[in-house]
This record gives sequence, C-alpha cells and structure tokens, in this order.
Amino acid sequence: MSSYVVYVVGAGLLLVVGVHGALTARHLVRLILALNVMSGGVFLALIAISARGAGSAAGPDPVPQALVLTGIVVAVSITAFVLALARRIHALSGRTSLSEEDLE
Amino acid sequence: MDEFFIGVAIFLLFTLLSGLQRILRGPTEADRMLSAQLFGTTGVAITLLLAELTPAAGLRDVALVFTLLAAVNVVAFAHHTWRREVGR
Amino acid sequence: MTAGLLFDIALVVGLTIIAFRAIHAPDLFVGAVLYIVFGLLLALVWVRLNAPDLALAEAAIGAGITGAMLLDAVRQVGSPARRAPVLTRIGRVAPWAGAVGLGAVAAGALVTLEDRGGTLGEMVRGRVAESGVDHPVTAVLLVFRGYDTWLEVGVLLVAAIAVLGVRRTRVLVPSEPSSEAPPIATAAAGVLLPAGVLIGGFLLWTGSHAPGGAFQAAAVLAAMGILVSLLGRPPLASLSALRLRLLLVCGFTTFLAAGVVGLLVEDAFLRYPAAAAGWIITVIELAVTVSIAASLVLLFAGGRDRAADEAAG
Amino acid sequence: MMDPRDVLTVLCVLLGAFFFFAGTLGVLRFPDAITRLHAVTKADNLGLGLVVLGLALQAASLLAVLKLLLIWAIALLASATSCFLVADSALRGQGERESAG
Repeated sequence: MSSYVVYVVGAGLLLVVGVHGALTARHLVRLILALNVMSGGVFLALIAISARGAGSAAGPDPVPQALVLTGIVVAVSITAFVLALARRIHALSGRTSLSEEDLE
Repeated sequence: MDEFFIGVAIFLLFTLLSGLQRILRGPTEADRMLSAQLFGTTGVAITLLLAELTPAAGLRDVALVFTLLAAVNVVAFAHHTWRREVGR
Repeated sequence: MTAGLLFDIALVVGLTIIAFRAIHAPDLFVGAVLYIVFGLLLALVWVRLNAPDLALAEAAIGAGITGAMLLDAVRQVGSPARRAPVLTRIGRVAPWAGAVGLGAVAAGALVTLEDRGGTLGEMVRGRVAESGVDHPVTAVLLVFRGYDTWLEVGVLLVAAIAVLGVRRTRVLVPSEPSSEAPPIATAAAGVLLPAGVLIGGFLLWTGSHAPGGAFQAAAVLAAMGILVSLLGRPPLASLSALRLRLLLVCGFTTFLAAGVVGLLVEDAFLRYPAAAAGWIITVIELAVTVSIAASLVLLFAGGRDRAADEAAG
Repeated sequence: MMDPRDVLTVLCVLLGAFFFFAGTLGVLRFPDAITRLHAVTKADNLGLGLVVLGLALQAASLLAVLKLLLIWAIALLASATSCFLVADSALRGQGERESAG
C-alpha cells in the first residue's frame, strides 16, 4: 500500500460522505457543507494522481494544481452565494431549507 | 532526523484528533471554539515539522498564513458580543 | 509500514470522520467549527502531497474565509428547524447505497489507474522558461491556461454581484452600527493588519518564482479586510460606489485587455509578447489580486444583510 | 555520535510535543471553559515555541530562522487575543449558550 492508495481512497471516502450529505441534508448550510466536502474529495483525487510517478520529486503536476487552486476560489464563491441566499430565505419566510414543510 | 520529525508529527496529529472530543461534547460554544484554537496551533507545529521533510520552499509560509487566519476566525466567533443588535 | 504512511492514514481517517460530523452535527455552530478543522486538515494533506500553493489557498480560503463566513451565517440561520421525521428503511439506506456506490467506483478506478507518465506537467516544466515567470503553477495560471484563470476571475465577479443582488439593501457595503470592539482586539488588529498586508504582498511577489501568487495573496488580504469589517469598520464602505465597482472589475478587465493586446500583437488571445511578458504578467497579477481581495471581502460583508438580521433577530 | 545541535533539536521538539500533549489533556480534563482556555493558551504557545526553537537550530539560513520566529510571534499575539475574546464571550454569557453537540 502506498500513500497514493491512501489518498485516493480518502478522496473516495470524502465523495461518499459528501454525496450522502447532499442527498439527506435539508438545511441549506448543511447542503453547502456537503458540497464543499464533495469538492474536497475531487480536489484530493486530482492532486493525489498528479503527485505520484515520474517527475513528482519536484512536486505534483502544476496543471491540476492550478485547476484545484481555481476550484478552491470557485467553491468559496458558491458558498458565499448560498449563505447569502439562505439568509434571505430565512429573513423572508423563516425557513432554512428549500422544501415546503420546514424540516431540518 | 526525518523519521523523528514525522514521528512527532504523527504524535501531534493524534493529540489533535483526540481533542476533537471537546468540539463534539462542548458543552458551551466557547469550549468548541477554544478547541478549534488548539487545533490551529497544533496544525502550525505539524506544518513546520512536515516542512523539514522536503526541500520545497513555501511550506513555512503555510504555517504563517495559518497563524494569521486563526485570529480572524476567533474574531468572527466573538464579534457578536460587541455588535449591538436588535433582539439579541 | 513507514511512519509517513501511518501519518497519511490517520490524516485521511480524521478528515473523513470530521467531514461526516460537520455535515450532520445537530447544532450548526458545531458544523461550522468542524468545517474549519476540516479545512485545516485538508491543508495538511496538501502539505503532505507537496503542494504548498494549495496549502496556502486552503489555509486562507478553506479554513479561514469560509470558516468566518459560516460562523457568521449560523448566528442567523443556524437555528435548527423541526427535526426530520424518522425515515423509512429505504429512505435511510438508499442515499448511503448511492453514495457508497459512486465513491467505490471512483476510488476503484483511481486505485487501478496506470501511471503512464508523459504528463502535461513535464511539458510545463520544460517550457516554463518561455512563460516570463519561474514558478510552474503561476505559469499555468497566467500564461499556459490564462483563459481559465481569466474566466475564473469572472466567476468571482459574478458571485459578488449575485450576493449583492439577493440582499434587500441597495447600499453596496452596509456600514456597521457603532461597535464596541474590545480595545485588546483593536490593538492586536493594529499589529496583525500590517503583518497581514506585508505577508499578502510577500506572497504576491514570491509567486513569480516560488509557491504563492495572486490567489493566495488576495485571500490573505481579504482575510485582513474581513478582520477590519468584523471590528466595526467595513474597509470598503468609505469608497464611492464607482470606485468600489472599479476595484471589483479591474482584474477581469486588465486580463481582458492583456488578451486583446495579445490578439493584436501576437495574433493569439492571451499570448503575450515575449519581451514584455514578465511585465504584463505582473500588472495582471496586481489587478487580479486587488479584484479578488475586494470580491472576497464583499462576499463576506455583502452577504450580511443587516435589515434581514434585525428582522430575524 | 550525534551532532550536539541535533541533540538539542530533538530535546526541544520532544519537550514541545509534551506541552502540546499537556494542553490537549487540559482541554479534555479541566472542568470548565475558562480553565480549559488557560490550558490551551499557555501550554500550546510554549509547545509551539519549543518546536520553533528546535527547528530554528536546523534552519539553513538566518532568513529561515527569522521566518520561524515571526510565525511564533504572530501566534503568540493572535492566541493571546483569541484567548481574551473567547473568555470574554464566555463570561458575557453568549458563549455559555449550551449547544447540543
């Protein structure tokens, strides 16, 4: 077993936790947490692949690194937008989820 | 020396993970926040130890950014105590 | 088993447990705190994988700015609504089945993925000298795949506009009411702020030849802006609406202008004339840093709708 | 025979790790938020300081030593402030809000 396997399995686990969270959570804040965990898993997979093999002594492949870097910034933009939406929805209707009956 | 550094890093990681208990149990918000603070400092130490393992530049800057950002989080936690607001 | 592998396993197990507990924490405040810890551990993963650029961004954005946004937001919308009813067995099992299936397929495909070598990274490292900067990640971001980065700055701009759009108030950055931040906090900020601005500037400068660059620098600067706004002085509130808009769009438009210059001089969008490449990249990076930092501060401060806060209070 | 500098590094880092351990123990075992804060802030910054000292002995350049010391200085300032803010919030009752965990 190598670190590569550990991190790729870790990426899979984060994906599982994130997808499960996104399917079951109703509260908007939980949803955005789940989405961030999912994207963390995807980022981890990309970097784990690029950190192995030839030429990795100088650090992971710079192309996926650049992709993940932009991904991190996109993730924070989406998080901010969803949180602003959640605040507005809460202020207007008192609800914290998108479903009709306000369940957690 | 490398094995020693990673050994200490593992030890610190385990103390960090056992500190999780306090975040989960609370009971107060202050308890949870102070545990997160502990995690921040421990994370800085782990980063510095891991930075010794590779010749790559820039890992110490990560520790620098960690320390700086930990303060911002605590202020985000505490600022409601001095924000005068209706109804709270 | 080597010590390094033990560290990796502990890190991945901790990361997974924290992620799960964060999403399903009964109290969303706990979820926010756990998410900060998640970002911290993810930054440690990037350190382990020898990707300091990502570790810097994750420490500043993932753990720092996102954490502050969540802590602030759960004060308003964190109150748990009624608990969901107990689900049927299918309702409980189906999400797990779907998620585990997806994760297993993804992890399985990656574990068995052959390492064929011949990556884009080798091409990048081979030709980094042509780009005008010495750090390969910066070269990819601003030269080899400048298109992506340009549009990404656009995404941030759109997000800032969208956040402003869903608020009730028409003021760009609402000013805080008179605040009584403890003197200790303002005094500490008096030291942390210049240090933060210095570190941000350092990261921008060092990005041309070592890990760092516009994104990381902007994130650190934005965190300082958020600190100031939490202490009761929104950093952008004193700017006129026009100046604020200029700050927000200058990164996007400078990038666009550089692209057009490339189109006119070199016959290709975003291809910089070799002689001036270093200078053009520096100017783009400066403008992009300013814009990203301003957008991030606005994403934080703009989302905090005071009128809504009070209505909800 | 180890280089005396390496011996010092090992000693400092080990002592630092001990203080981190003590801090975590305090956070887990002390009875309330204020005493736990005390454990975190004191033990951790001493621990970080010792780790920084140990690693500074290994540093290749003066600049690296200065950066390490800067990290510690910022950590000291930030955590002293954080300690005050968390304690303040706890004492004002807001942080005492029991939250189900």
